[in-house]
Amino acid sequence: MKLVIAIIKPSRLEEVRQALNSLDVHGMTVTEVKGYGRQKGHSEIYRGTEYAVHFLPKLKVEIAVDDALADAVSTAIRDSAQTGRIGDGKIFVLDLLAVTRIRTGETGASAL
Amino acid sequence: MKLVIAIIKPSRLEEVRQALNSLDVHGMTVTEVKGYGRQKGHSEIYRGTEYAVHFLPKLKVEIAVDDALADAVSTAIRDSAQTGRIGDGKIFVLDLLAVTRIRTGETGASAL
Amino acid sequence: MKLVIAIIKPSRLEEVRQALNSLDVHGMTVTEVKGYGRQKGHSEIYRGTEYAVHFLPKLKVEIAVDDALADAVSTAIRDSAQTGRIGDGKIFVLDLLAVTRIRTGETGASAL
Amino acid sequence: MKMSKVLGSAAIASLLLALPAFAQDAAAPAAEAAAEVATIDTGDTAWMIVSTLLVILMTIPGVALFYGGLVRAKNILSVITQVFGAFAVIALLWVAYGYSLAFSGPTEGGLSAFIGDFSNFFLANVTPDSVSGTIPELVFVVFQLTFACITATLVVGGIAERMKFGAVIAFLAIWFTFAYLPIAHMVWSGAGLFFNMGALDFAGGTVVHINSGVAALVAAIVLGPRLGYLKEPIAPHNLVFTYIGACLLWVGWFGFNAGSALGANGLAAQAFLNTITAPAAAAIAWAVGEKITRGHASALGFVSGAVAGLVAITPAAGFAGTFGSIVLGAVTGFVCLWAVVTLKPMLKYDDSLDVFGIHGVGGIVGAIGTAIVAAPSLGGFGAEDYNLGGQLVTQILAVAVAIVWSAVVALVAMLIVKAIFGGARVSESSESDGLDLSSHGERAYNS
Amino acid sequence: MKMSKVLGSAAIASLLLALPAFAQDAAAPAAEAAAEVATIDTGDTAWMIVSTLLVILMTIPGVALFYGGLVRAKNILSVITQVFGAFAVIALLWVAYGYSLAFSGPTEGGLSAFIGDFSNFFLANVTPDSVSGTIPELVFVVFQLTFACITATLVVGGIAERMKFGAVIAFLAIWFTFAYLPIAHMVWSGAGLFFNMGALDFAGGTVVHINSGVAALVAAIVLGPRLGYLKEPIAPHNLVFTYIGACLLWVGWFGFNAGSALGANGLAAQAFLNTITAPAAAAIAWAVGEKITRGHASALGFVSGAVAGLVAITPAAGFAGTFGSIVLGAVTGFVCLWAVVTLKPMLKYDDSLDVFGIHGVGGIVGAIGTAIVAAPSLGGFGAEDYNLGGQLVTQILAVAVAIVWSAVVALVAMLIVKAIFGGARVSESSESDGLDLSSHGERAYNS
Amino acid sequence: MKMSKVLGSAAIASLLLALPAFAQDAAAPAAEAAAEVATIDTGDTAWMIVSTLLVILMTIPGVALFYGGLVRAKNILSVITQVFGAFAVIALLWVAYGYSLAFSGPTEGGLSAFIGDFSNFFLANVTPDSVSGTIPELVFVVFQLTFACITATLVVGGIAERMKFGAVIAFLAIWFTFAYLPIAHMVWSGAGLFFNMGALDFAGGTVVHINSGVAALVAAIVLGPRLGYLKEPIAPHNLVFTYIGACLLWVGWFGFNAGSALGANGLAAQAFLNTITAPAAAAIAWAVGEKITRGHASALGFVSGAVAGLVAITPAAGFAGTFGSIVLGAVTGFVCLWAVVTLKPMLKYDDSLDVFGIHGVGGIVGAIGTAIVAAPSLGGFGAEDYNLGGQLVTQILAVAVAIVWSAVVALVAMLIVKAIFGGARVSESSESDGLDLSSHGERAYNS
Ligand SMILES: Nc1ncnc2c1ncn2[C@@H]1O[C@H](COP(=O)(O)OP(=O)(O)O)[C@@H](O)[C@H]1O
Ligand SMILES: Nc1ncnc2c1ncn2[C@@H]1O[C@H](COP(=O)(O)OP(=O)(O)O)[C@@H](O)[C@H]1O
Ligand SMILES: Nc1ncnc2c1ncn2[C@@H]1O[C@H](COP(=O)(O)OP(=O)(O)O)[C@@H](O)[C@H]1O
Repeated sequence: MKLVIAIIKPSRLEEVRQALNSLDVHGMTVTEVKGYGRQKGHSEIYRGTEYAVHFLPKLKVEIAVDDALADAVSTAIRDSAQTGRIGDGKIFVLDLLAVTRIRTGETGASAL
Repeated sequence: MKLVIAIIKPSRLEEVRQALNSLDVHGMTVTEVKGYGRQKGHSEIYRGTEYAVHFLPKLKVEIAVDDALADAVSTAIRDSAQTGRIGDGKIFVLDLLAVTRIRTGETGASAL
Repeated sequence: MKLVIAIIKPSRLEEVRQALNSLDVHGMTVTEVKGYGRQKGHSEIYRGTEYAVHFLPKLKVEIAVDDALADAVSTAIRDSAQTGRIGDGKIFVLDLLAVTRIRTGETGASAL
Repeated sequence: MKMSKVLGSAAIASLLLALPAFAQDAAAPAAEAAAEVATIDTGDTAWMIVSTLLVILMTIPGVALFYGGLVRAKNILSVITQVFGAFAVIALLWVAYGYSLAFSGPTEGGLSAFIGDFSNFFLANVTPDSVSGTIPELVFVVFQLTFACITATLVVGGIAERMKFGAVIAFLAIWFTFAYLPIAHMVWSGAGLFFNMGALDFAGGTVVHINSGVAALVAAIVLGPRLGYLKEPIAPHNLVFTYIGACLLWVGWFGFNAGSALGANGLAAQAFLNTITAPAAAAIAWAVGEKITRGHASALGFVSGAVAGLVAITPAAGFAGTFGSIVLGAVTGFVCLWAVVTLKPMLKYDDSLDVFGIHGVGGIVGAIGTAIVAAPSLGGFGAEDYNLGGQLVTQILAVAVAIVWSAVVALVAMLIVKAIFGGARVSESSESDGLDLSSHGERAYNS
Repeated sequence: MKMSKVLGSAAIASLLLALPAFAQDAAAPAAEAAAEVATIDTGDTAWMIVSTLLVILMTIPGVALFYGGLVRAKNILSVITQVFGAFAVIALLWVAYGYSLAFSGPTEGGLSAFIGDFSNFFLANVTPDSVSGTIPELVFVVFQLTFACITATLVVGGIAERMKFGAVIAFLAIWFTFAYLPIAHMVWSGAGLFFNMGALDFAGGTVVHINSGVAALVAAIVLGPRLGYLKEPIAPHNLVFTYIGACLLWVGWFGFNAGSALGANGLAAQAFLNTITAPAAAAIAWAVGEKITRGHASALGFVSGAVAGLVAITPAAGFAGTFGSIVLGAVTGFVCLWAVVTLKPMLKYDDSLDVFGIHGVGGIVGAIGTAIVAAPSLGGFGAEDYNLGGQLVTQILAVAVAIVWSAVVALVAMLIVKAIFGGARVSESSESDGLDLSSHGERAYNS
Repeated sequence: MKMSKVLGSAAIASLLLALPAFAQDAAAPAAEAAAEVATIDTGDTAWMIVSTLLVILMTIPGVALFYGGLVRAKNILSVITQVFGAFAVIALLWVAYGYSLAFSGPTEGGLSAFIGDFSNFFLANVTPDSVSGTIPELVFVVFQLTFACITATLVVGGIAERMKFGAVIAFLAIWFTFAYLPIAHMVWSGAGLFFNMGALDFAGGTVVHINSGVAALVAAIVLGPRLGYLKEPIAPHNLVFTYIGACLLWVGWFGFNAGSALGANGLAAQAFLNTITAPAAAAIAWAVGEKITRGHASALGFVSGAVAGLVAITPAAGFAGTFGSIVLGAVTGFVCLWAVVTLKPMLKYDDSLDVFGIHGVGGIVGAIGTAIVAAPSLGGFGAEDYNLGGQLVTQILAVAVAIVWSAVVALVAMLIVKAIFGGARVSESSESDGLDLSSHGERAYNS
């Protein structure tokens, strides 16, 4: 199995969720993160002191999938998360050795 | 070594922590996440506008362990995090190539 | 490619960011996490009820890098994040199968 | 002029010639003030000074928090800054020419039925020893100042989360000058049109609430809806702030309503009581309505209902009996719930924070309801020869004029502002980044 | 009846026949009011109107924030909505029959020592020109209304985070009718039992604090502890809100205590001063106690101590000298710290927000302490022929009766509510999801 | 003594012999009070009681929130607890010896120009029927108490986020005794140095703002900058709290300024009006300045400007005409913006929350500006024979003395505290963990 990790713009979550649903992927875990990259940050001023803010709000979406689905999922995310503007994010794919569903103890693909 | 990643219900953290302690696993990293899966969300209404909330609060627990311990850890988490109700979460196991303890520079299992 | 995951003290982020910049690594994703380990927590008291707080605020920094850079990155993080005091954190290295830049669809090292 | 000012200041007092019991005491001041040597009553003065600062408390931080909690975290500073900025600007405009245009000028002839003159430009001829009724005229000046300020800030709720900061201030300044001042004059000046029609508006239901509610609606429509409106969730980011704001509105409203008795007396006491009972009934009505239609009585529902009830009782505060105020409140609670939950989605306009649904609709219900609850036959304090039918017509007429006047001015003002600022809205990216960052260079919350 | 009402309203004033110096001025109103042509004093009226709204400020948002900050983020809306809902409901009940049952009725015979009658049902016979002492009777009506409301909302702290919303409101309505009204009548009505026993309760230590503290304790016990109580941490989610609430309580308390002088005079001034010194001393005492026993003086400790001191000085506000108020405050600070930190865990009940520990215990210390600090020999303002021993007995007697009365009514009310609502608690899953979502369909905080 | 007290209490009133129009009414009380049978005016008393609680509202929660929102989340409890603790301690010290040393003592000879005596130790000889002007002396006592308290709490902003809790309280107690009390005596007591020099300070610009601003600066320098100051970002953690605090400061300031008229009259009304116009103008000026220099008008800018304007108008509140107050406010807005944005970085001191930049600098501009705006030729209410040049010299002299006095005392107090507490700062690790946890064992926010 694979663990697909996508860093996306917060405003794209809904699109991504729907794209995955249409692939029959009905599970994911989302984390609020701060991203640093090509996309420039901004600066804030309080009482004259200026702060350069390098990190921008992003969402990290993690989806465990069967090997067979991995590519389809990546593609679906890329299409649904893309705005074409800098800062759209990345998709990382890791190898996933084992999965367990806590409720039932099921393991492997059937646990997804 | 392995990186065990568990998505659990927030209310089970204390149990999981104790279960791991009894395995002599004394380190972990916890992240507040939002989960989407079989478990149904809820809806909120503000001034008549209704919002369907699909994502539910979960905790992500990451534990780096020696290969030998990996299974024991998974089992311990499953037992301690289980409520039997839908939404209990998942356990993912990844392969961990290297570990360093920043303070000392130690690497490998001894860094855990 | 590799995915380098570092758990560091919040106060060291700026140093780590600069150290990585000097390695020409210009991308990373940061998450606020809570850590449990050797470092002792503290206790809080409200109206006489005492709460032992086991988890301490840490930052998780994730950097996807080309294999060639992995060691350099680990070293840079270790040096920049180190305070020598307990609780400095860990560096984990995972194998990264694939990377895609959402904006362009580029894959592999060029997507970093 | 002095004469008309006195009438102006005593406008409400005079209305009370209606009230049998304490008419004398209430009307006395006017006469007295008109006399050569006018003296102040320290008790009345103390209460009116307090009433004035209560209305300020309603505005900053009251209105600011009530609205600020309802927007998303990325826009809260923009909302509370618009409220604060508007307060400061309108306060200075009031001192400069607002008071004069609203309350000065000849008692008849010319435009006197619609607007005053510049005889008190920058408070010329108003000294610390000028007296109005039983209080220093300067107290009347600041009391009325706070009404002008809060009215303008209420409008902010309609255009929240998408308008340029400068454009908001400019729009409010124009609207204040051409809509608020004339309507205030018509209602409260001895020479005013509605005043002489005998329209009843104890504390400003028409001047403040209908007026601001309509302006907010028009501005919201001209501006267009927020990005993602009705597509993605736009949930309130902090209902505790909204709750605090609502409570401060309620507390401050005692200055607003009971203060409109212009003294510390039995009339103020009745207005005070009504300002408890009406919102209490409205809050319960709204909550019950929600419980029935949605299954939950919500925190936001309770406070929204209370505010609606406060709006409705405003014009009736000194005229309604205890029972009448409860009924008026309850009815308003249901009507405003309907306006917000059913009417708005139906018409698809994006009045961000329901200024029209609560202040506009609530104000209309209150203004018309006043004719009913003021009827002595229904326990009200209307005049002995009270004619319910006739009063109803008068009230509806006044309401209609106010609606049209405010709407037209708001429309024109928005067009002017759009021209000046090259569009009244911020850019799409600014809107999605949030106005706090894009318009003010700050974020409200950091670690 | 009128007579008794006047006495009732002048109850406190009368008590002051004790105070040598300003007895005359203070008692005068009563006499005057009894006379045919009663007139109001605008200064006294202004202060009493302000006092009234200050007590409302104490309640919404004061009590709401003080409590709301202490619960978990998932329950804050439920707490502040319970406070808001209770305020609205009790306010209407007060107008409907509360005032009448508390302050009307014959001066003697029948149940007159325990409860009034319905002669002022829905404020019948109370007009804007009715006078009570030196103020409009309607001002007295609303002033007393706020006391009834805040007392009910205080109880919310004991049952927080686990009770059905409807059940909370029903419970409070029943308890208000059968516990608050009789006790208020007994203490403040000219015909009341305690009043005639000569029990001293300047601003309602027994009526408000002992009463609510005991009810909260009983309700909490009947309800049982929150899920995970003493197992998992249940930390306050926002101590800044609690701090704001505490500050508003302190500020509002000036209306509560100094307002109970029923006029703007030297007595009010003494009560005002005591309302600064006692809580200041109590806050320091609590903090010092924490520092000694735990090593840290906490923010929550300071504000909890201040509230305890405010509770304790309430019955003594007009009777204690400056020094006495400081001592009384300091003692209460230590005693309440002990009640919260030691007594509660010992008895294992889950009075969520320590209503009993602070209002109940603080109220008892204050009620009994009043007998001591009022002694002229100790710088107090008790009567010339003041008999400390006798007064102590009277105070303890009154306290005991109030405790039993409130406890019994609370117990019965809870049982009734349980029967009606099929259990007073929400389901376990609703409780762990949080009441905001399960009872009100909202969350307080969104992004 | 009584005589001097009356003069003391009537100090401000007396100053008004300057004001033609209402001199009589204003000064009358003094005379009257001096007479055998002094009586109080209930209207004046009502307003002064309210003014007193308004100044308390400014402090808790006003100052606490204004400051608390500006620090990092890990230090907010420490800041608001320092404010709360200081309030409680100074309140008790005021009652113990503060009032006596500031307002009692012989009218001349000895140290009478600099400090009073102990004749009112623990308010000896001050009874509920003592009268001061037209109000109970106890009201004057508590009104002045609140000035002492807020002045001390303002200093907290300069040393925020790094000082030991006990050290903060000890420092403020010492500074209050040796700097606040003498300067208050010099300015307001009939025997005071500045008072007899004819220095104009209507509501305490010198006593409160210059005094606290200078003390904060000195303390901040002695303490040294916060860890990471100018290296890492130290952003305000909750600007909404800061906004609420600023609004409560503004609202409370009406008690501060208009209350300093010591009665409900035309003078109070003028002071009230000026307390609206000056901060409004200053807020706009600061925002415009930001817009020009940085491209954004910020929320923090608006409220900082308003506070600066409030500071500046404080000494001039009863002397400036409407127009003068607007100009004074606008000028102050620009000057304080410069002080905070340019001066501070230049000098590199870490006055955490700009107490000096806003209260110190604003206070100086106001004190000197008072000489100008009070000129009748410029619409001010100075005496007929007003001599602008002479007054300017007097004001500057008074300011200079105050600055030096406050600075010296603050310096010595810090050194004493350092000695006693083994350093005034917390440990580095405590500072980076945050003072909430390390000094108070709590965190403000939990889930
Ligand atoms: N090397 C990296 N490792 C981990 N996360 C990265 C890396 N590079 C970029 N990211 C994440 O992707 C986000 C977008 O990347 P950025 O370079 O800003 O734009 P783009 O993806 O369009 O090139 C960043 O905010 C960061 O969260
Ligand atoms: N395919 C997946 N990838 C990543 N996380 C998942 C996946 N499926 C479920 N999860 C996580 O596990 C949580 C519980 O899953 P859910 O299907 O709701 O219940 P259960 O685990 O009992 O089947 C989800 O809220 C989500 O956080
Ligand atoms: N086995 C582990 N798995 C995952 N995270 C760990 C593990 N051990 C430690 N950590 C993380 O590293 C942080 C620091 O570890 P700790 O043992 O406290 O100090 P040190 O790294 O100096 O030994 C912890 O707070 C936790 O976030």
